[in-house]
Amino acid sequence: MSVFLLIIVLGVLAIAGFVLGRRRALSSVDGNTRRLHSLPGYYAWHGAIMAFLPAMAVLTLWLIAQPLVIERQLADYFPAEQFENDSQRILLMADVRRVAEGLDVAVAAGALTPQEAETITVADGSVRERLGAVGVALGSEVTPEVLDAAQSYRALASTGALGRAIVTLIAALAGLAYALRITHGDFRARNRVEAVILGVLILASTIAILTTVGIVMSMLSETIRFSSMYPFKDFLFGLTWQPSFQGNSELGLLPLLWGTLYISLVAMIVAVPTGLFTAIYLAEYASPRVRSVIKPLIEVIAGIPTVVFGLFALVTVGPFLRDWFAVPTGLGSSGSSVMTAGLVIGVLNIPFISSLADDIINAVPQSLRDGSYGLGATKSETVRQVILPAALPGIVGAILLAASRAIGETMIVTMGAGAAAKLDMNPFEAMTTITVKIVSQLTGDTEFNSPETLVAFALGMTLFVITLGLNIFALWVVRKYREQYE
Amino acid sequence: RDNVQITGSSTVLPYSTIVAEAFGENFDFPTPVVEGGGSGAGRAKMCEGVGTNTVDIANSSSRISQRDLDTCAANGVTEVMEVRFGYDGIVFASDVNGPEFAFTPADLFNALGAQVAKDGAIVANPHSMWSDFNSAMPAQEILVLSPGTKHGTREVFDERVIYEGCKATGAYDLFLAVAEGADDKAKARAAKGECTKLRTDGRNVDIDGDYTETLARLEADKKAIGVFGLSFYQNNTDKLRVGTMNGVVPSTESIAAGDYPVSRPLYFYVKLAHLDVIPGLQEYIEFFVSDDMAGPDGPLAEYGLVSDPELAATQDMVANRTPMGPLN
Amino acid sequence: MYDAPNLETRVTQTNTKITARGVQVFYGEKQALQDVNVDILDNTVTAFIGPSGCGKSTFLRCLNRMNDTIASARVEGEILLDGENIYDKRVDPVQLRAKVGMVFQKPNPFPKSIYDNVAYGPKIHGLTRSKAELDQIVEESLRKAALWKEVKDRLTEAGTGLSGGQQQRLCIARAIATAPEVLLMDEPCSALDPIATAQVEELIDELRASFSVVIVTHSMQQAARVSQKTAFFHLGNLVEYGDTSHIFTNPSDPRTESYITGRIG
Amino acid sequence: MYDAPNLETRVTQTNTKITARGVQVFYGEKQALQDVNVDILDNTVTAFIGPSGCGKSTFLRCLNRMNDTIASARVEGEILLDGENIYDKRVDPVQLRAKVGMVFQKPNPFPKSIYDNVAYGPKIHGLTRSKAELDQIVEESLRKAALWKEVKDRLTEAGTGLSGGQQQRLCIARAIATAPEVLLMDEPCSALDPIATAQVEELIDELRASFSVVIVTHSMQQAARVSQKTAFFHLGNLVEYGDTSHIFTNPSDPRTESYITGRIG
Amino acid sequence: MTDATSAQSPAPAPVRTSLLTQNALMKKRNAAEARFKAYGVAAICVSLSVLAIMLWTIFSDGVSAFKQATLSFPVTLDADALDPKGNRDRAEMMRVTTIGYTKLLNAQLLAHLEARGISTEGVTDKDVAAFISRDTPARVRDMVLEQPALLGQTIEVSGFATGRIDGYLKGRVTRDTAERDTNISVAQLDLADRMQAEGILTAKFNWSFLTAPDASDQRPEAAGLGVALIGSAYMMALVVIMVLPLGVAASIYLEEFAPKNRWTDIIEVNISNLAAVPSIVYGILGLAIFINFAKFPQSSPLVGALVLTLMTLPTIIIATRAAIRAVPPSIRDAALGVGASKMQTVFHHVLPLAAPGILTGTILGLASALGETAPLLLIGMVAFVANYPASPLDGGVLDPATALPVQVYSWASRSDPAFIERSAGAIIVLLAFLVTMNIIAIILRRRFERRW
Ligand SMILES: Nc1ncnc2c1ncn2[C@@H]1O[C@H](COP(=O)(O)OP(=O)(O)OP(=O)(O)O)[C@@H](O)[C@H]1O
Ligand SMILES: Nc1ncnc2c1ncn2[C@@H]1O[C@H](COP(=O)(O)OP(=O)(O)OP(=O)(O)O)[C@@H](O)[C@H]1O
Ligand SMILES: [Mg+2]
Ligand SMILES: [Mg+2]
Ligand SMILES: O=P([O-])([O-])[O-]
Repeated sequence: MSVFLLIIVLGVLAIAGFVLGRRRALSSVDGNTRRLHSLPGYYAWHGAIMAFLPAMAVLTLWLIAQPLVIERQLADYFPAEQFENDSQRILLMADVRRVAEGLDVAVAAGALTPQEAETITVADGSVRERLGAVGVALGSEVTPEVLDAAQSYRALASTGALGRAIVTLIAALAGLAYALRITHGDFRARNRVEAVILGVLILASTIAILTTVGIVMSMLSETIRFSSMYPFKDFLFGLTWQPSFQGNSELGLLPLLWGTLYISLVAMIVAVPTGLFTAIYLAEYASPRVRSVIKPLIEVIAGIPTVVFGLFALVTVGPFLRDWFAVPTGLGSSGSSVMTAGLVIGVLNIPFISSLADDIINAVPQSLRDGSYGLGATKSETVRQVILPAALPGIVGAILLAASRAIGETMIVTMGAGAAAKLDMNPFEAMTTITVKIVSQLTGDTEFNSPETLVAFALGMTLFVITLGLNIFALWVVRKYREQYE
Repeated sequence: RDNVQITGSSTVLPYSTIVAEAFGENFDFPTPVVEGGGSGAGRAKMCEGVGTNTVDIANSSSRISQRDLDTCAANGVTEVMEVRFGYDGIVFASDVNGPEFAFTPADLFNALGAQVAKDGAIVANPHSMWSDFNSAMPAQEILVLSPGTKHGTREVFDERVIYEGCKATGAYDLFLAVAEGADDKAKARAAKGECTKLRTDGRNVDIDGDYTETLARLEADKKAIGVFGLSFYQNNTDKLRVGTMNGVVPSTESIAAGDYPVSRPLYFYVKLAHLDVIPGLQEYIEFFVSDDMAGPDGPLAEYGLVSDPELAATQDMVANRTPMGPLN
Repeated sequence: MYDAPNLETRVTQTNTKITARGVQVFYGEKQALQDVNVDILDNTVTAFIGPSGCGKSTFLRCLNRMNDTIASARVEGEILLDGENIYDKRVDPVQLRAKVGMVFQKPNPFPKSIYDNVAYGPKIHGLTRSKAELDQIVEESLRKAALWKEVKDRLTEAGTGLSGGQQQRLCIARAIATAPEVLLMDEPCSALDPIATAQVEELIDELRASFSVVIVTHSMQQAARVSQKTAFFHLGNLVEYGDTSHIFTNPSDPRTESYITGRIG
Repeated sequence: MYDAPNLETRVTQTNTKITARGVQVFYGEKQALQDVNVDILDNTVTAFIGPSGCGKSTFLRCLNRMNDTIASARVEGEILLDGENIYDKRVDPVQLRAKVGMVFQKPNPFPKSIYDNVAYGPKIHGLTRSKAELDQIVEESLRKAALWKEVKDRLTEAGTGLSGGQQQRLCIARAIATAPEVLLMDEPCSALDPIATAQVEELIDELRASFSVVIVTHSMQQAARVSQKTAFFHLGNLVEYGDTSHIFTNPSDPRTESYITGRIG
Repeated sequence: MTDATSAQSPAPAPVRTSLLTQNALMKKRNAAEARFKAYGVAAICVSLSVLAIMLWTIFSDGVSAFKQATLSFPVTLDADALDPKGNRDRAEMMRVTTIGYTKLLNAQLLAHLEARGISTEGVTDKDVAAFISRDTPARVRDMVLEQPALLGQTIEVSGFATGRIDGYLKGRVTRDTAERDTNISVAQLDLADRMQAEGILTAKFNWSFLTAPDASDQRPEAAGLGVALIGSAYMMALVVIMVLPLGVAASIYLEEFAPKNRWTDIIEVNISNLAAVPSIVYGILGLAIFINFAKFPQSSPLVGALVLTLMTLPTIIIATRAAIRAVPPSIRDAALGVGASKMQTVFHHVLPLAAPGILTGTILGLASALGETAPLLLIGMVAFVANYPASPLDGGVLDPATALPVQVYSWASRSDPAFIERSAGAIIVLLAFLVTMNIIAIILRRRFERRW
């Protein structure tokens, strides 16, 4: 039975559990729901969960364990020293699995009869070619050991599949039977179901952790590789960023970091007041109709692709700032600048602050506003002194989100601020950010195994650590100043 | 998987899509999927291994390196075919309403080098006008939009223009004189490194994006000189005025004839292990290098590809599935 | 301790402070108040009594335009404060509310420290020039609201962490700290024990010397004890308004009488 | 209408329903209750009296573990319901709260319709099998809480749009709709007029027939009227507990006496 | 006995002032109020005017993408040329490539012009042929292969005109630019005028812009958003299905159930930090996990959706947590007090009240997911894909596809200016897609919004 089919069967059993659990609970109290500990629906769900979850767990375990067990069994086909070596074993097993799967495909496609697949040997002509004909790519010609191992693998796998189906079904039926046995009026079905839901909730929140682990893992090894090619100290404290094709690049982080912080700062100076004032106006001053029109409109800004904003920065904002501010004040003549990118990113981030903050402000209970108005406070005083402090944690969250987007923005910076890595105080100078360089180093033309490319991972890691620090700081601020209403 | 998957250079991308599209129309195979993303990234993807969840072809605007080949081999990609199918010209162009420019490598080096030779000494680049160092050039402020350091184009730009210009102005010799290094080779390398350092005072702007960005920047700042691919220029002749290099106007003909110096070969790399596995792969590469496509009158040439004079040899190689030998 | 109704009318001055003429209030379609006419005097405590849901709070909220904050509420008619129509376009509700303070039915302390809760009003009205002065106002207000003893050691703790009755007194302290001319109190003693109630009543009496106080209460005794004028509301109507002594001893409307004697609710 | 204290003890059965032993409650560092020992009887109305801030609500919230929801609150000691420790690890607070219902000091209706407010409890406890049954429970509960007449035409309107006293009665209706075994009422009549109060008191008396009721009140008369047992709290201590008639006529602790006669607060 | 007695009598009654006059402080406060409100209006004006500018630019650049110049002329399908063997065998007919069809069409157009008496003065035959899109021969070829019976007949062929002629009809190409443009001549434009006058060349609404797949650099006129629309629709549907339950579940756990300790602090900081991870890094992650480890196919909407889900998750979690936190505790007390379990309290009361915030997070998160290109770069979705993915039931989510922003991005970087127009057109479609997607959320959000 294929895994897919097995899961469908489990689904059917779960439905059975649902119906039977409910029926059993009701009959145990002669239909008098008041005598049930929990609502009948909970008994139903309990039945479904018990039929499905344990069996699913068994299935998952089996799916993980089976390859390991089979691998152990195949040790005889290969020389011990080859098999002991981890990386060689992995390659060998990959080969074996590919050939075995190839044989399966060939049988399914009718290119081989099942008997042929079991008995075929290298002597019967190129296995690679025959499998290639049915669309299975093999890197090289199949060796006799691999072929034998693959055939043995197939045999073991089919036995395994049978065992898997039997064990899983037994688990499902046992779960179902258990659920029905313990189902009676006093059984705390709700607590059980809620415990499962809680488990699901916990699982969901570990996704975030797993994502982080994934990100760190996928960048760490390359970062380490980078540090073996380029002194990490020079990377962290270097003042010049000048990669080149000939090698001997200078890959100093600081100019990029400075650009990142500077541009984000400008962006936040634009986005935070604008976003907050927008939110305040919408939540406190605007009529519901105005609000229900303007809020979605502003949210459209968040959906405009950043390329468009990038072009806007490049074609409109850049020259405008250059001709009206930079040149008259003698601050430079660069069309692309920190200011340009910062302004445009700021605008792009307005909806993130305005919409989220608006919701939070709206959630502050009316009684607090009444309390303040009743004392003769103006709306603005109420907002500043009562509502904003009460809404602080949410607002900080919104600001952090906007800041995060500013730090992570690529397109606008490339077009608006240029690609020049520079350490400069002048906001009308072209600069660039870490994110831009991550993208450009990753997608360029140089070979992958060079420090010029790998530095992208080191940049990613460093950015990760830096933003972590910023976030810890923000959490501390919120803890210190939050005001919990009611 | 029943479609061919191609990834790699954004320079080769348009050629690749033109071929893929025609291939899809004229054959019963599905149209290949072609990705951009850069030559280096493309080769890295190709070298990830063999199997249907890896790509079949990597486009590249520069030649593969031994290091990449080693990675390939380590991942089981032992047989790779290198197909050179033409050349890409690189042109220098300014706003169509601006003055004419006639460049030499020396001019560009004088305009862009971080340090240049002046009166027999190395000085930090003092030039702010093109006419500062060459009175034949327009009295216009220097501003060059050069390709970003991660682009293949930059390498050609460095090698064929800046480095040549560095030699021509005598700056190279001056650099060599003060260069540090264990032996002559190291010294030469150091001097070359000095040559290709470009000024960072804003007169040289690296463009990390594509040619459209360069064009948009040029329209935002009309005094700029942009570096473009020949095909891009040919599609935008109404906005750009191309400069000559050593007196030669860039065109497919002048590049094919070897008169215009700034060009580079374009390649794609085929994973031979996939040839009989992925339906249509063999047909696709044969179609690509056929005269109907890559020939001098084919659509690729029409789009701006400089056809490879040795195309016939390439066609043979593709038909024979000759893997590439070790790099020399 | 349960005094008999205080019949002595200690009204020292009988200037009309607030005049309501033909006040009608609608919540959406529903009419909550019908044609209320009343004169609230200066230096007087006026009690609003009536069964739950009859419109006492609604009318109270009209007097300082707190109904403006309820989207569905609509007020018609005229309310004059010192002869000026408070629903006039030119009137700034903020200034109005500074003059007409309010203690709400449900205690609603700000999620700030106890000190900041009380200091909030004086600060925004610029009543003090120094921190010391502010401290003094805060202490005095808390004392008057009979809360000082309980909170003097925890002024920096959150006002929301107080008990129900403490919160109510905090809100009273907060309201008197701004020294309004009229103080509207919606059941200020509902969560208070008898002693605290007595203290607040004493406070109200004291405030009367300079201000006008309107108090909503369900306790007939309290109305009798503290007020000089009483208004009886019933089903959105102001049924009867007059001297407290008169209303409690000799109501002219049969509904008033039945309410006072406990027959309608 | 103001009955004299009802001294007749109508206790029909004197099983202990709730036993508290050595209960101490801390809010963070601050101790709010010290060593409270009390037995609350079945089929009895127990009144908690005491000055504002003395810990009545705090103790009440211990009885159905509502203190669990306050992060800073920590409860020590033992509380037994029908002989089972409710702070036992194995006890499900949800089940406990279904048995021990609560009316909070500040009315907190759900921002849902009036009907849904009342129907919520019966729904989650599966008390009804049909919509008609549910309708009946809702109507009955609202009737008992003396709110039916006022809201019967607006059951689908939001519970938050009611007047203060109506909200309070709505919360009472909500609590009795789930038919708890013990009902904890924190000042249920504070915002009610005398008639509504009387109705609620009648309800309490009715409930006593089958349940145990604990009521916090500031009105000595109310305590005397409705309760059979009274507990007097002062500064976090349970000072005295005994028959209502006894406490009000012959308190043994001097503090109780001073409170009842209005001398300490 | 009381506090009150110990206090002095209240401050002397202040001078009674009229409500209609304002004292200095009040004036100042009202000025501050007016200023504050003005800031709000100004802030909104800034946002709205930026939006207006952006929309105006997008629309003025892009609406023309929905129109397309079309050439219609009769074509006699020469059986000898198109089926040299004459046996109507498909395999044999396939040997005539589009190049053969191109020649045929070119000749027939010239013949038609002559027949209609339209002068081709100053224009070479090749220049006339340049009017016909390279897409037309391919279509005619497909038609013939499907219905060999057409051979020998004369049919009316209606196909795209090439990009520059199209541009001329829309005003993008003018005689001015044509003079400098090596790809088109003024004489060709004159011919276009004549053909337009004769009705051979017309501008029509361009449905194929929405339905056709992408086309190569040489035929901007044929490029459409079909594959990208399907790809985006698949991805967004999957993202919504995955990210909403995940995000809300995680937020509920963290906000309502998780013990407040160092560990949950770490998770909280970590989630905010994930929001700051550049989107391309999610691409790296997706490549490593979903393609290299889990062996999902390249360029597939499923992988795209998984990556975008991970990328959007922090936004949703942050918004949801903030919204949950804003629900007053008294509501929870009320529910717990009638014997609801914590789970019931959360699902029956807290979540509905937090719904507006959750929906806002969803709107913002999906908006950025919909417009994101960088992470798709690394998983192979920034590509040229000319075949439609299958329906979801046939595993279409595993077929290669692109997405709307990818099309915007890749068209914007092509050399033919006609693609720039298409790129702007694609942005319009993307925005329309976004608005459609948001409308549901916005309506729901309005339904849940209330104050208490
Ligand atoms: N959440 C809290 N955090 C800190 N302290 C609290 C909290 N809740 C109550 N307290 C304090 O605990 C003490 C007892 O409060 P409790 O609410 O039990 O009083 P009470 O007897 O109900 O008073 P009242 O009659 O005014 O409602 C008070 O001093 C109060 O300030
Ligand atoms: N926001 C509102 N929306 C709709 N109706 C309301 C609102 N507030 C009050 N009402 C209704 O208006 C009527 C009068 O309410 P009001 O609050 O003035 O009563 P009250 O006299 O203060 O009663 P209580 O003594 O119970 O506080 C009631 O029927 C009430 O349900
Ligand atoms: Mg009221
Ligand atoms: Mg209390
Ligand atoms: O994309 P390129 O590798 O050709 O620069």
